[in-house]
Amino acid sequence: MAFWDYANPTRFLRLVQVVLPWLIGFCVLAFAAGLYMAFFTAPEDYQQGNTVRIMYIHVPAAWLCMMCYTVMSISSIGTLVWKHPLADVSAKSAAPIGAAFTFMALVTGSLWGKPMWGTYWVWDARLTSVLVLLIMYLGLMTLWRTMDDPIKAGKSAAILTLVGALNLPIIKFSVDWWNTLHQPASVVRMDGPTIHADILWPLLIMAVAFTLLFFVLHLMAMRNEILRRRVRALRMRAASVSRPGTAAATAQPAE
Amino acid sequence: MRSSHLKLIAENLTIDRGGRRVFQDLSFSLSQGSALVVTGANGIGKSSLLRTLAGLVSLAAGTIRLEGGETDRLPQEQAHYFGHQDAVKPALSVLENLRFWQNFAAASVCEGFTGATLSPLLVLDTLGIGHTAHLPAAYLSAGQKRRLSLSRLLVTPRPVWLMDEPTSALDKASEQQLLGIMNDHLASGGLIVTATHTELVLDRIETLHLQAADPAEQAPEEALL
Amino acid sequence: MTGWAMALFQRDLRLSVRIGGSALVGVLFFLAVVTVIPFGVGPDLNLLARIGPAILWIGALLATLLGLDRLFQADREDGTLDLMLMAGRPLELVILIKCLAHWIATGLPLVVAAPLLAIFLNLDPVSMGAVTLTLLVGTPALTLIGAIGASLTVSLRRGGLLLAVLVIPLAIPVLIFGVSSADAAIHDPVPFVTPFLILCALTLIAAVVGPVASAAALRFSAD
Amino acid sequence: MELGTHAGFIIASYALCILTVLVLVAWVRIDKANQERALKELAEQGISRARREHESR
Repeated sequence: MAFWDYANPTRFLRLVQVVLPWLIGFCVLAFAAGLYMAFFTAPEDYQQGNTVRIMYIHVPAAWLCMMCYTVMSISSIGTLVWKHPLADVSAKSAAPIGAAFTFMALVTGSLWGKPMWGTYWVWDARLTSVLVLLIMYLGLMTLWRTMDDPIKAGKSAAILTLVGALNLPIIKFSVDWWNTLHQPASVVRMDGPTIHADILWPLLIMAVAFTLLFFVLHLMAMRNEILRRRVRALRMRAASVSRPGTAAATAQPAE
Repeated sequence: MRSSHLKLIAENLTIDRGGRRVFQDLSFSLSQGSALVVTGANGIGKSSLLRTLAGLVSLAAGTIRLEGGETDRLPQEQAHYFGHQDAVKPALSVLENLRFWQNFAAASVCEGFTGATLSPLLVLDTLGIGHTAHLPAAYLSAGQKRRLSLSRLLVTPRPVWLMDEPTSALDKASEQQLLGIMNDHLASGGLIVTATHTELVLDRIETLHLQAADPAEQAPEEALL
Repeated sequence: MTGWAMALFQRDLRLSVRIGGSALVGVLFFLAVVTVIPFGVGPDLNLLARIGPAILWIGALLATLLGLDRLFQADREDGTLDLMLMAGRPLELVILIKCLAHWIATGLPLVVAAPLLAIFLNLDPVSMGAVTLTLLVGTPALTLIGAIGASLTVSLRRGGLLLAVLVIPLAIPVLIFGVSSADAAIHDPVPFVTPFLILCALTLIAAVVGPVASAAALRFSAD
Repeated sequence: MELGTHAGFIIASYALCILTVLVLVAWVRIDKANQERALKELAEQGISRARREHESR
């Protein structure tokens, strides 16, 4: 039952107030450690040289754009099955953050690719899938924006999110298939066959840092969304002329 | 008095629309052969109530059930909704429009309700638009479209009629005819819930007056989130 | 087919034939897209033959998306959709039938027109047949996936563009396997059957996911 | 430290990431300020949820 208690918006806001400073602290620490290791302790790749350092932001960003979609999918189930308003708030505020991380993954991927492939963009299976994911994020955000009623918009977006979640593996599979058909053999794969511990540790710490960053931003965005809905409800109350009715049935038997 | 098998029961209905509470804890029960006339000021939620009974607006709380109705069907699937929109396709002929609804909407017959399936042509004749049967519905006037929409209620028997401002766009004579049809429906054991501004002369009327609540009691926590 | 389903199917088919000749507009749009491509890539017949299946598929995708926004909107505007929700028929089936009628009215003409347009693109008879066959199997999936977008945007006045944006990512797998199997029939060493069967599977998946998701969306839209 | 021949790409990726994060943070903060201002304005008009909350808790 504890979960449901925190799912109450007011209590949730209080919880955010308590948790947020800690999260921010850990996040900063993780970034400090991760960045230090990424630049000073991690070795150069024998093949890619220093460009391998882009991996320490590219891979966590790519991991987060998947995790963010997972969070949105779970929230969407919450919206549709339990009809809880906080689930909807969570899904809505995760979308822009997810889009931003997806954008990061794409940009770093293409900046990493330029020295490797000699071009900023290749229609590599993974980059292509991430691009499709970005379009889906942006589409979802647009859907939310175009509907005035947040409850209705939330339900529509939840359905689309879940259809997208079903479709993402299919898209990934098709893009992989398509890629093997058309792929030139010379493309350098981004991940080496085995990852050395000196590379793995900074990567893991950066992944943790990014994950913490996501939760910090997500909680803050959720808080904003709750406030926004309060403002909306209060404005509506300010504008409403008619008050909600409590109806009394007065039966007047005719005949 | 007829033995009352059918009973439409609404308990503690609460509706939120667009983040605003329309009404809360509304309860009533309506027995067979009677009409419930919903009155109240504009915007108070009469249409919302009818759309809720029609299953088109989701309930924030409460239940609606049709006692004595078919158990494997939802209450709204045993009801006709006669709202502001006529659901008439101008590209189809009048008869095609009506035949579609007769075939598409599931009839609902239950004990004590003796509404019959009437033939489309007969119904159109009764409502005075029989001569238009083979014309595209685009040629109908607003009143004729309204009557075509009304005929939908007669070709598929369903015990509950939900009628939102049924007399709008109808002239005096048609209004009388409409009242006759509504009384026939009640006599055959049906139920009617109607929202209206004008006085309707029906056989057994109960009224439900929707009234604004004390502002202090309105809009609970959940609605504000 | 039971009576109600047949009634719905006939009604939808009649409506799309009688209103504006949506089939004709779709085919014209398809023709226009295919005509425009050579102006973009140049009249090199070899190049056109190579990318021909892709052009036809993209043309069909765009033409399908074009007509989808009215799939439920017309019914919502005149109150028909409300009554359909109350009709006591399974909404998923209702949507499936509406999609079928819509596909026959707008998708099938595209399939029929495809061999003709393939001539412009210098496709040989084998690839012509292959493209037409893949379109026949694949375009229903586009309609069914599009139904999700159509029901999500049903309450929006100008939902057409948004619908396309929402639907295109979901339609990518269909496009990939449609074009792949058409290509496979022509030159690639991959057997035709493999991607073609996957395309069939995608259509079947769409026939389940599409109606279920859009039924959920339509139920909420009545609110 | 030495970043080698591709220093520009590495710096550009990190810079763009930092920029994106900064934009996100700015968005969150500005949004919060906006909503809180709106709530305050409403409270000044005498429309707030504070009263009821005290009653219910």
